[in-house]
Amino acid sequence: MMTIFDFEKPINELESAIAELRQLATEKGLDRSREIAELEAQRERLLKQIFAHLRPWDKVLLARHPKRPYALDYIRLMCEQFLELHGDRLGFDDPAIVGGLAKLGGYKLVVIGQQKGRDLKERQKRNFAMAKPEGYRKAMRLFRLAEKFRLPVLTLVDTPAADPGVESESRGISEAIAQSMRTMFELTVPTVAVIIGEGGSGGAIALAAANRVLMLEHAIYSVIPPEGCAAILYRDPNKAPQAADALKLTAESALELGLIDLVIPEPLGAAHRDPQTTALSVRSAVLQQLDELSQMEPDALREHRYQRFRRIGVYEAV
Amino acid sequence: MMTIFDFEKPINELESAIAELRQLATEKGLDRSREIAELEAQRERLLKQIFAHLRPWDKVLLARHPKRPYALDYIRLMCEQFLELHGDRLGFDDPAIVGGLAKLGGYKLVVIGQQKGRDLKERQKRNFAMAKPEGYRKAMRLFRLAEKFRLPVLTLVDTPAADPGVESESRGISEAIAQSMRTMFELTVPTVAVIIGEGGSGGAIALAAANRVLMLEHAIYSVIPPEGCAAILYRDPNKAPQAADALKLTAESALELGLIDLVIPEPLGAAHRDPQTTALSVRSAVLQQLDELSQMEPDALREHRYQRFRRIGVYEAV
Amino acid sequence: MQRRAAVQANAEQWVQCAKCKKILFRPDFERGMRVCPHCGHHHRLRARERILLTVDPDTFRETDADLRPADPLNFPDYAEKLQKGAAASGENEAIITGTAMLGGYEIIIGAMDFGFMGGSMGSVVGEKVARCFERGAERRLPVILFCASGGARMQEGLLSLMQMAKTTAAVGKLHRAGMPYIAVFTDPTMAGVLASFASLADVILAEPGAMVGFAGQRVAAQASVGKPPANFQTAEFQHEHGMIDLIVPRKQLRPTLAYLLEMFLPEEAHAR
Amino acid sequence: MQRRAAVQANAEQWVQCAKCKKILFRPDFERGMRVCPHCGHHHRLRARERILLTVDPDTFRETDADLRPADPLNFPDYAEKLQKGAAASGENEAIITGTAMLGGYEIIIGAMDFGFMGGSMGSVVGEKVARCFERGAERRLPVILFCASGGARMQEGLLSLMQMAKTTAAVGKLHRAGMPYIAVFTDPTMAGVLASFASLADVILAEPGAMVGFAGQRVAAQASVGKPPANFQTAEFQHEHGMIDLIVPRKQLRPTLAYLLEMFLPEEAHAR
Ligand SMILES: [Zn+2]
Ligand SMILES: [Zn+2]
Repeated sequence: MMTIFDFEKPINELESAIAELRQLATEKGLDRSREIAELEAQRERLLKQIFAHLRPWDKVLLARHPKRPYALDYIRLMCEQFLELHGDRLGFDDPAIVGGLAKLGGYKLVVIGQQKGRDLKERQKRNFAMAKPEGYRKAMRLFRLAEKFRLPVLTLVDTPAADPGVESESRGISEAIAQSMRTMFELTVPTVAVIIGEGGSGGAIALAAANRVLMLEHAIYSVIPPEGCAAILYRDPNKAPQAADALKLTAESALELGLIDLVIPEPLGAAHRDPQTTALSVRSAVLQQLDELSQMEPDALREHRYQRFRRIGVYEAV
Repeated sequence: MMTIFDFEKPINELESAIAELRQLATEKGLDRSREIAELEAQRERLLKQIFAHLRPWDKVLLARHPKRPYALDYIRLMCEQFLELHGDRLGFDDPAIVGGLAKLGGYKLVVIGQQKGRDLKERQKRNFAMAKPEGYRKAMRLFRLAEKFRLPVLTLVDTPAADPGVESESRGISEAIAQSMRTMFELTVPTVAVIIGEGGSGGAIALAAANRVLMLEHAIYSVIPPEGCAAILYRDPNKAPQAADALKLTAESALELGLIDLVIPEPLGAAHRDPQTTALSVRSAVLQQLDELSQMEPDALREHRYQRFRRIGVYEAV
Repeated sequence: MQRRAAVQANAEQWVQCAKCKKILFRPDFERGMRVCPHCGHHHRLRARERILLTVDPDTFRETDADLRPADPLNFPDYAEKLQKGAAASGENEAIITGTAMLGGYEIIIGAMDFGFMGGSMGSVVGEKVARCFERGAERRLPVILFCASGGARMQEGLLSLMQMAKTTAAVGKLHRAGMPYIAVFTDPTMAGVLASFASLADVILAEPGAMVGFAGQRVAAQASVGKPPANFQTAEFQHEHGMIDLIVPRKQLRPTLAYLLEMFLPEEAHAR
Repeated sequence: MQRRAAVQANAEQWVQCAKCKKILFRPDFERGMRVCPHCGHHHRLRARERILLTVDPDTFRETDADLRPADPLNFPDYAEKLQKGAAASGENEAIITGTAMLGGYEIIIGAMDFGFMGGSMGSVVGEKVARCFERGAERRLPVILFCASGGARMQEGLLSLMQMAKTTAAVGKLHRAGMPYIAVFTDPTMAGVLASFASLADVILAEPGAMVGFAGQRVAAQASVGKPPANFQTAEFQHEHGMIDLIVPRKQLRPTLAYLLEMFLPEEAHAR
């Protein structure tokens, strides 16, 4: 499946033309390097032009892009080693959340991510990264493992929302989200969260109560999906683009509001055009956070995390 | 439903005769007090005679007697006040285990019991006191509540076994039993367990990892049901009485082996002939344990409990 | 003028039950704490009414009444909605907090008001809730919160979502201080509030028939195979599923809360 | 005499896979750690073989080999069963414990032997397991246990049941010392062992196809509505249900254990 968004169309056309020329050159042994270079320069200009003027709604589409790297892609590209662990020890193992023990730079850590599926089958298996209670309870088990063995925690957030179905409700999805945050707040090891794609409301913040919260440049983070917001605000889900504007759900806005600590730049054309480079950027950003946080004492880490969230809120006192 | 065991038959016949005489006396206004007194004396002699020579298998039948008081009966008869709390906070509430906040003597405490059903409907609802994982997880939640608020814990054990079904297996019945014991061992408040009826293997010890373990005189406590043991040992479940002998499952044997701390005597004719008196005996035994344990420091209580179980085992060193 | 007031007074003497539609005499209805004597339906209470019905007479002292919502995102229609909410509820925000006595125990108490923008949690609600827990931890007082909320307040965007984390963190402070936290779920307790501080109480009570759930009913049904059960997302459903300790009729709430305080607090905590 | 030995040697050169029934050349079979090259079936290993296949060469030092079972209940046929178990397994009890190195890390290791009375846990097994955890806590060493057991040992009555509590308590000691505990479920890991120390490991690995469950299959089926799934009470079933971290083929066990030790232990713990 290929999904080409409106604003990506001209770029994709150029990319097709370049690919054709390259193939032609290889097949016929002709030198088309000048034409190729020209088209590539054109592509570069076009990308810059388009990506300089992305609206929030474009970011929503990019964050949901079916070719965007997912949690396990980042883990594979960033970590030297990774061993996935399974199960909430309460009867379930939720494939929408993956977690395990990884080596990253000089660090040994617990990595937990929300995992979307690439093809239809995997997408269904992963429930579109909409975690059930057992997903958060698996995460909690791994948080406690991290605490016991003094391992820093990295979470990779990418979910449209927590699973809202009857089954999840019956097993306490709300409680699971709340307990997951609570467990993160109790940790005395360094914790870093990276919003890599969709930071979808409660389902996202359940894994993002960290000492440092980073966002990829084209990721989004929102209290409600723009479609849902539009349905309430304009009684019209098609007005999601306007809602996306109103919600201030981009990394830029979140940084301005002081709600995240760092925006990790993506390669020109967004993460899916160059997962490798993106992963390296995430890696070095995470390592820098870990270097800083590792200087802090266990109790100070917990208090730092408390204060980080405690001060959030805008109100007046009369 | 009336269940009269072989050894109870002559007593029950006498009791019927006494009741008939009483009714006759009331209806016709005749004085039958001498005959009644004589029959009652006879009943008393017979009870003494029979109950002086109970075999282990008789105790099994008494422990399972359908008129035997159950956990909620004891709670009602023993406690000044009781508020039942519900749920494991993980999606389930198991009626086979009840628990809540009670006042007993001068104490405020958490009481947890395995609850059988009196009639068919309640028996099914309570699953014959065979707890599922969620039952033990509810107990664990209440253990943690007790720890937080420094409340002593009383458990009333009465189960043929933990639920062995597919559903329980799929939600981790083994893990739940192990974690329940583990949680009890972590507590730093006084804990007292009373085996009030059937102490059925893992399902029982899951709630009996306490500082003091008491048993009612006619309760049983066994690693395997005698029927199961007979099936293995004699390839014949009907030889359960022999197996009951071999297993040493009576309160007397458990005390001799040093595995329990106290046998609480039952009224002549067993608990079901006088629940009120039995409950008062349990009450005063429990209060005495609490008085003693309350003298100990929190850490000492945990270590005392550890050592209590640590020393159990009979082996040789060559 | 006088005549018009009389007519109004007359009309206001009668009220219709929202469930069984029976006509009730308002003074009786109010005396019965807005529980329908016919069908038992628990009608919603104003936050302030709730507190006054719960605490010992004349003991409630409001705290943080000076906090007012801002409009940090300049969100469409938010300013207007705030005004309407204030007019409808008579309050400045969706929660009232303070200190009071209950059964002779000093407590921190908060009650949410569904009439103010659906009891939604924005920065002010988050701040007031967090302060309740912090104050409880500092002063070693128990916290009792009556929840009534549709969830996070969309109009404050990500700031609202963050209040879930902020209030959750604050629960941890109270917990480490060893102080009790009791939540009462009233109609409705949903979404961002249920998925944060509300679900983390030591003991959770709920009023009969209260809506309690994560997503909206429509979303839940769409996301599920098969039909939701008839009592889906009610307090009764959540109770069956182990998420609520007890369903307590309004009349028994006060004695139940008093018993819990007595169980969890040392004797010294009781006022002489 | 010589001739007879030769015939025996010949017969012993071949072995039949318990699952696919193919005939296998014994030296290959042993080199392949008793995993059938055709169907992948993991045949049971003796406790001592297991340890030697797992730890760094020549590093295993057995502990508590002097403990011997008693017959405290004078239980019918127990003495005889103990003799048979010893003959069948070549061991004195159903578990072997000791210290060793694994991937350069000093560890406490134990392995149960199903050949000795079905790997059942009586006083000696309970004592040796508890000592593993206590020793790990004291000496600050990780504990690795290979489970293989039908459950508690009926022949020691209530004393056996108490070993569940005793070993569970000892896990707590190791946990509070911050030391890792890794369990490996091998065929079979059942009942009283699964419902005590086995399920409490920080990380739980299992061999493919191992039977893992609480009650016997027959009991479970009787107690249930509907038919158990085809893989009921296998390692794979428990993995699906979140009770086992990873199913690890025998060949990959050693590197997986070494990686876990590296992750959980400080660098100083690695032998130079
Ligand atoms: Zn009504
Ligand atoms: Zn084979």
